[in-house]
Amino acid sequence: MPEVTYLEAIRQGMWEEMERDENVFILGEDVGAYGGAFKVTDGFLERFGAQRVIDTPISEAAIVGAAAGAAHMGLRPIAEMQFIDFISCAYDMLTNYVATARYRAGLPTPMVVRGPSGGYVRGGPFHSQNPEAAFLHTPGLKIVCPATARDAKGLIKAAVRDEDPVLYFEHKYLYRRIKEDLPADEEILTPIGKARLAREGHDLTIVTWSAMVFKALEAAEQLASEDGLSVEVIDLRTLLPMDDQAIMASVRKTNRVLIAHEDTRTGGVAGEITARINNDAFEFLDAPVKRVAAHDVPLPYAPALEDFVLPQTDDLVAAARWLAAY
Amino acid sequence: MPEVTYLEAIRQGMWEEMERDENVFILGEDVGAYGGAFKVTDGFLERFGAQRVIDTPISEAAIVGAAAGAAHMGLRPIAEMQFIDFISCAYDMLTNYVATARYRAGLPTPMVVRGPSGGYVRGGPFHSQNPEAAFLHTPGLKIVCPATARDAKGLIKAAVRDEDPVLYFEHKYLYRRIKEDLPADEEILTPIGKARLAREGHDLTIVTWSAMVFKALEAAEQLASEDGLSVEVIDLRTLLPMDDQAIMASVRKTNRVLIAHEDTRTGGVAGEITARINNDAFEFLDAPVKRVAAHDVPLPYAPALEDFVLPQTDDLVAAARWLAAY
Amino acid sequence: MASPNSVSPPPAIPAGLSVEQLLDLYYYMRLTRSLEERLVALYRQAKVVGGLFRSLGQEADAVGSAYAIDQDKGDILSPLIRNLGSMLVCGATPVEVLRQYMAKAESPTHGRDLNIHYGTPQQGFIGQISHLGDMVPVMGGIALSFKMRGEDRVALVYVGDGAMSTGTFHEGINFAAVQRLPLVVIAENNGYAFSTPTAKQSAVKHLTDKAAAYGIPSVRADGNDVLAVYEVTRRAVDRARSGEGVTLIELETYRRKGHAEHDDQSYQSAEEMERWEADDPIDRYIRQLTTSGWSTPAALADIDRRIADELAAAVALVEPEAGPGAGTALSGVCLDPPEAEREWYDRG
Amino acid sequence: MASPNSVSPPPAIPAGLSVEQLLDLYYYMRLTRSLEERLVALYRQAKVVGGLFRSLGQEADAVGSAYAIDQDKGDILSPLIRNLGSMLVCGATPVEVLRQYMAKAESPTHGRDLNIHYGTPQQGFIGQISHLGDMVPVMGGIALSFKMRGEDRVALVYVGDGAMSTGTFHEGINFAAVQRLPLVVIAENNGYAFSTPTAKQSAVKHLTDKAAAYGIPSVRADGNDVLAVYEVTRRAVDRARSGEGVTLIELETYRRKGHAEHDDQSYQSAEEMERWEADDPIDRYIRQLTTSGWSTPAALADIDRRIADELAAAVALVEPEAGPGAGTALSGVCLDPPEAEREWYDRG
Ligand SMILES: Cc1ncc(C[n+]2csc(CCOP(=O)(O)OP(=O)(O)O)c2C)c(N)n1
Ligand SMILES: Cc1ncc(C[n+]2csc(CCOP(=O)(O)OP(=O)(O)O)c2C)c(N)n1
Ligand SMILES: [Mg+2]
Ligand SMILES: [Mg+2]
Repeated sequence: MPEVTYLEAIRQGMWEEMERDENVFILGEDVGAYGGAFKVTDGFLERFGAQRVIDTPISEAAIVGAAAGAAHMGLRPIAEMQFIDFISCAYDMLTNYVATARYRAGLPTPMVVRGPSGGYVRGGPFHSQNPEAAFLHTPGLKIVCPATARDAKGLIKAAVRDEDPVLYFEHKYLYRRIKEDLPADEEILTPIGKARLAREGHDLTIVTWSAMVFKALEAAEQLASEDGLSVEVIDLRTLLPMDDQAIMASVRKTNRVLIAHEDTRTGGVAGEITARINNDAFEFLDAPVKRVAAHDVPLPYAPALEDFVLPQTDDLVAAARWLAAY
Repeated sequence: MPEVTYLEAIRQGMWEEMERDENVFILGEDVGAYGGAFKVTDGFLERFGAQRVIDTPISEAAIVGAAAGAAHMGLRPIAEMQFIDFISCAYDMLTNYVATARYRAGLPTPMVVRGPSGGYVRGGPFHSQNPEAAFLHTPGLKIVCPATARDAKGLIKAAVRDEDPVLYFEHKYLYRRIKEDLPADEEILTPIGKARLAREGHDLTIVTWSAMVFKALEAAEQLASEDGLSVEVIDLRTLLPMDDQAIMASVRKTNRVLIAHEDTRTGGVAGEITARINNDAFEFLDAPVKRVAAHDVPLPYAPALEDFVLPQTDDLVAAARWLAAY
Repeated sequence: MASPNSVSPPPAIPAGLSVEQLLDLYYYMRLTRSLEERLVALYRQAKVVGGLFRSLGQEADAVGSAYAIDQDKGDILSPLIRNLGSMLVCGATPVEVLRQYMAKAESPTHGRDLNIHYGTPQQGFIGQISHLGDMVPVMGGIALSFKMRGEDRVALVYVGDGAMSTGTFHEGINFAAVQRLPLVVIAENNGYAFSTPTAKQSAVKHLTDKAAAYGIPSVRADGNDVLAVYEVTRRAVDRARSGEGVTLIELETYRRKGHAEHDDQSYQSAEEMERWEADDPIDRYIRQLTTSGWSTPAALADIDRRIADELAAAVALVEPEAGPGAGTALSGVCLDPPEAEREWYDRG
Repeated sequence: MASPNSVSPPPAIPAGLSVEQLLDLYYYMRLTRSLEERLVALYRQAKVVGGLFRSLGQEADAVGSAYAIDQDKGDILSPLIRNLGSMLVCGATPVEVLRQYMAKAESPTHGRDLNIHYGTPQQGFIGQISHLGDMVPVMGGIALSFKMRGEDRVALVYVGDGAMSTGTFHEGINFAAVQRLPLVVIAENNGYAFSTPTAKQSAVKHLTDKAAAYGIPSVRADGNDVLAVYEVTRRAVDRARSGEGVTLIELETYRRKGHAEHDDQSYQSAEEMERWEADDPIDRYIRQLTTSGWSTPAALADIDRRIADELAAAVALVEPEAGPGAGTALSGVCLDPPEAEREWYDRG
């Protein structure tokens, strides 16, 4: 089986969908001639032509708005944000227009907005953001955050086929660092709304997603060998709608939960998960639900600062030890 | 003492600050000649002149951006969003430019963005929003949500004097429905970051803010007379920074918490509060932290639908009974 | 040589219109006004849920422009709050509009979004949202779909003098211009954005000055002259259909009522109001129709009666209808899941 | 009559500049280029944190325009990523810039925001953020403060050909125009926005065409001619100072390096690159200075040496410096509280 990077998996997923369905098209800044700032759409212009791979002006609101209009007409746009940080410029369009269209006016809006998110790359406050929390309280949107190459492919394909708008937040730290054997002849589709059990365990659960999954797995490994702790790792994959069942099943088993995310703590997605666990599985908690997240500051680029502000494997280990000892 | 409405209290607060400090000025759509869509700035143009009461084009990002630039220079702008729903058009400017200015570049940005928020007025999906959650995960912003006329006045004055950007979300349902005796000669300043004990109790705590405070008080009254329950109501007043101490003190006392907010449940502010309680006062919980919030849909305007989607006093009573019986 | 007593034949009808079409235009303008007047009465009786927005004095702008698109070809427009007339031309019915304003269960949005915020591509018009400017990129996307599929269709979007100050207007029209999309943009210059006069929105002399920024042609017309409006729009629609891209049209008109029904209009001068009242687009059109001989007062009165009957029937039908049931609020946020979760404390 | 053998005196210096000022302009252009070249070397040695952005070929644009504001009067500008030269003119030092690019503790942002993203009103330039267009309304606000206080000051903001497509550019320039603020807007047309040619950003022929949309005057100049740049900017600054409002200036130039150092520029043709290389703004200015007799090769070589020494000293000073300590990351998000909370699991 060919080794495929996370980035190549996204590329393949979009490519296959564009081959399968002529309604699928791509629009964004520098996605055509240049193949995207990270080369995720490299070769697409040559294969699919300028009608289906559209280089746009620097206009995120127009990119998203035009995608929505096209989606109403039955097309399947994939809109790229050059860095996901720029999705904030389309915040109004996404939350007010796109998310509400079906509900308020019966307008189906099947579209994907994707782009590189996340830190650990010395990108500073404007090239490292994790915008999940910004859209979590918007009914009508779906949010996916793949961690593996397999899911990167499976979720972009599922997102393109979904009948509703999907925000697809890929992690740029993983682009070329993650490699997996992916069968060339299998059609990979990862269902939206289903978490993945990334590691089984019985002492403690880490609920997380995206790049943080790998830190959780590292921490689990270290905790197993150094502390004899059996840590379960849940890779949520989809944040909206959230897979409550998978979370609660693990909580009922381990009775201790750590929620880890890369975004700042206050107002981050972990709060929502904590509330759901309180609601659905409070009786099963032997310890408080705890969070490991970035410190509440804009993300600095100096290595020592970024490393300090963002959660690291050591932080997960320390937090898990505290929780296991509770 | 003169009876003052919630709206008049905001007006007075701004008026006093403009009298006190010539650096304070107002900008927004229709704030001058018309006195604001809700007449909050009625009479300001006549008193303070067109230099300090600026009618702007329909450009929320420019309003907020210009406020920030002026604030860097030592002015104290108060930017009005005609309805707070339109703050989404300035989301990028607020989260990326304004919130980070001091941290990343040492640029002080003392400014206020205020506007009418909230539902219960048949305003539909675009004139009823509660945008607290959208800004809660943005370090660098402060968020205040007054419930009483006294706090409406005290918090707008404190917001104007704060050295950092403050989002001031006033509730349009309260504008003319709330009246209080406010002394004309006392300078009212409500400290940002401090909750208010709206009602003392020992069986159960309702943590809430803004218009929901009154529903919580109604529910508490009903629960006292019908069930003999003693319900404590915490009016948070400020959401960012959050008054953890006040919340935890109440949780330690009552051991049962209901968090109530008008915004949709998923991704709403209650999640954050739940996580904080888990973190700081888990041992004191005799029951899960529970949420009462709007259903996860855009807000419809038809009365029966709006009433169903938004939390009502009855919902609080039912939830509190459940929690008390837990 | 004709005898001095002979009646001269009516002048040729402009813009290639037939007499039936001329009466169509009259019908839609009058229907718009009469329907709004009905709504005012219902509003005063507190039977309207939410604000009421009038287009008094702007009926020619809305109707004439909408009449210029070709619904048989599948053209689509995006109305604003003053474009009730455009929607009626596209086939919106008084019953739908009354149901919307009265928040009835069978209203197009089932009680979800207010007033005339509704529409789908199938109806020929798209439901606007309140956030001004946002419909410009969206209609660009609809026009993009026409271009990508090689369809013979045109999109038309309205934007107010005030809404042209928004970033989304700029991004949307620029995107459409650079992609040469089949889009017509109609700037409705009615003098005000709420209380703000056009001169405080922008330092331009004419809104058409904005076209230069996007490299597109523009044209200005008297927005109270329904035939002129039809004609300029028709040319822009034809131009779009033939692949020549975006046109910006400015229609000069006046908002004779307040921003919404509650607005006291204190900022509009009596002189200004009177001047524009004297230029009422319907009165003017009646004069044009009757003096030219294209129609007669009696024929127009017939239409008025037809409309009165139609509206009376519509109100009678809609008024007693029920509002939507509370539980219906949860359906259809997404196709899957089909229903939002019921909150745990829900009674019933 | 002068004898045919006598040396004719140097032509009058344009724009009222003195010889010292001419050499100033040379100094800043050369300093910009040499500093960037140093940075490239450091980047290749992996001593730079984050990307490296060049302004090769655009030094005249940055330096000439910044030189036209009056810092003594308190004018303030907002640079973009290609305006290192503007910042140097305003008093930014190579030491500061090196510290920023190498993420040192004593850098202006203390390791928080990258590259040349720094500045305060006191320094005469404002720290930009990445989100394109956002600085336009912000600088409008700074200009508004000048106007409100009756100060004699001017604000200047740069915007790229690409960034002009953003909604914030539109909202910001329109706001400033309608308020007649003392703001100069410089559109740097360097042919590309990342890989996207200007023709794909907008259907206009010239970026100056956009001024009409805001009712403001515009002027276009050769961005590689430092004196021409100085002159047009100076006129716009004077105009702003005298209360006449916003001017849009288009500077035609070319981005000779990639968007950032890693960009392979495959989309730029060799022919185009060569043509613009032949028009290098520094070479051209050297020729102008020496053939006109305003300066001599020796005097310019002196300046080059001075710069080389200055840069060597700066690099020697900055290279060994330490980065910021981890704990410093928590301070100064707000004035109160002065520190963000430490997370509960924090080691140490
Ligand atoms: C982005 C945004 N900001 C503010 C508003 C509030 N608002 C609603 S209508 C209006 C005035 C619109 O004026 P114009 O575009 O000229 O349209 P007109 O009402 O004159 O037809 C304003 C400010 C809004 N709907 N959207
Ligand atoms: C709102 C926004 N969208 C996208 C980007 C990513 N981006 C950074 S620079 C750039 C190109 C800028 O081009 P231009 O404005 O012409 O400036 P130049 O680099 O040519 O000086 C892009 C697309 C951004 N910084 N901000
Ligand atoms: Mg208007
Ligand atoms: Mg450029």
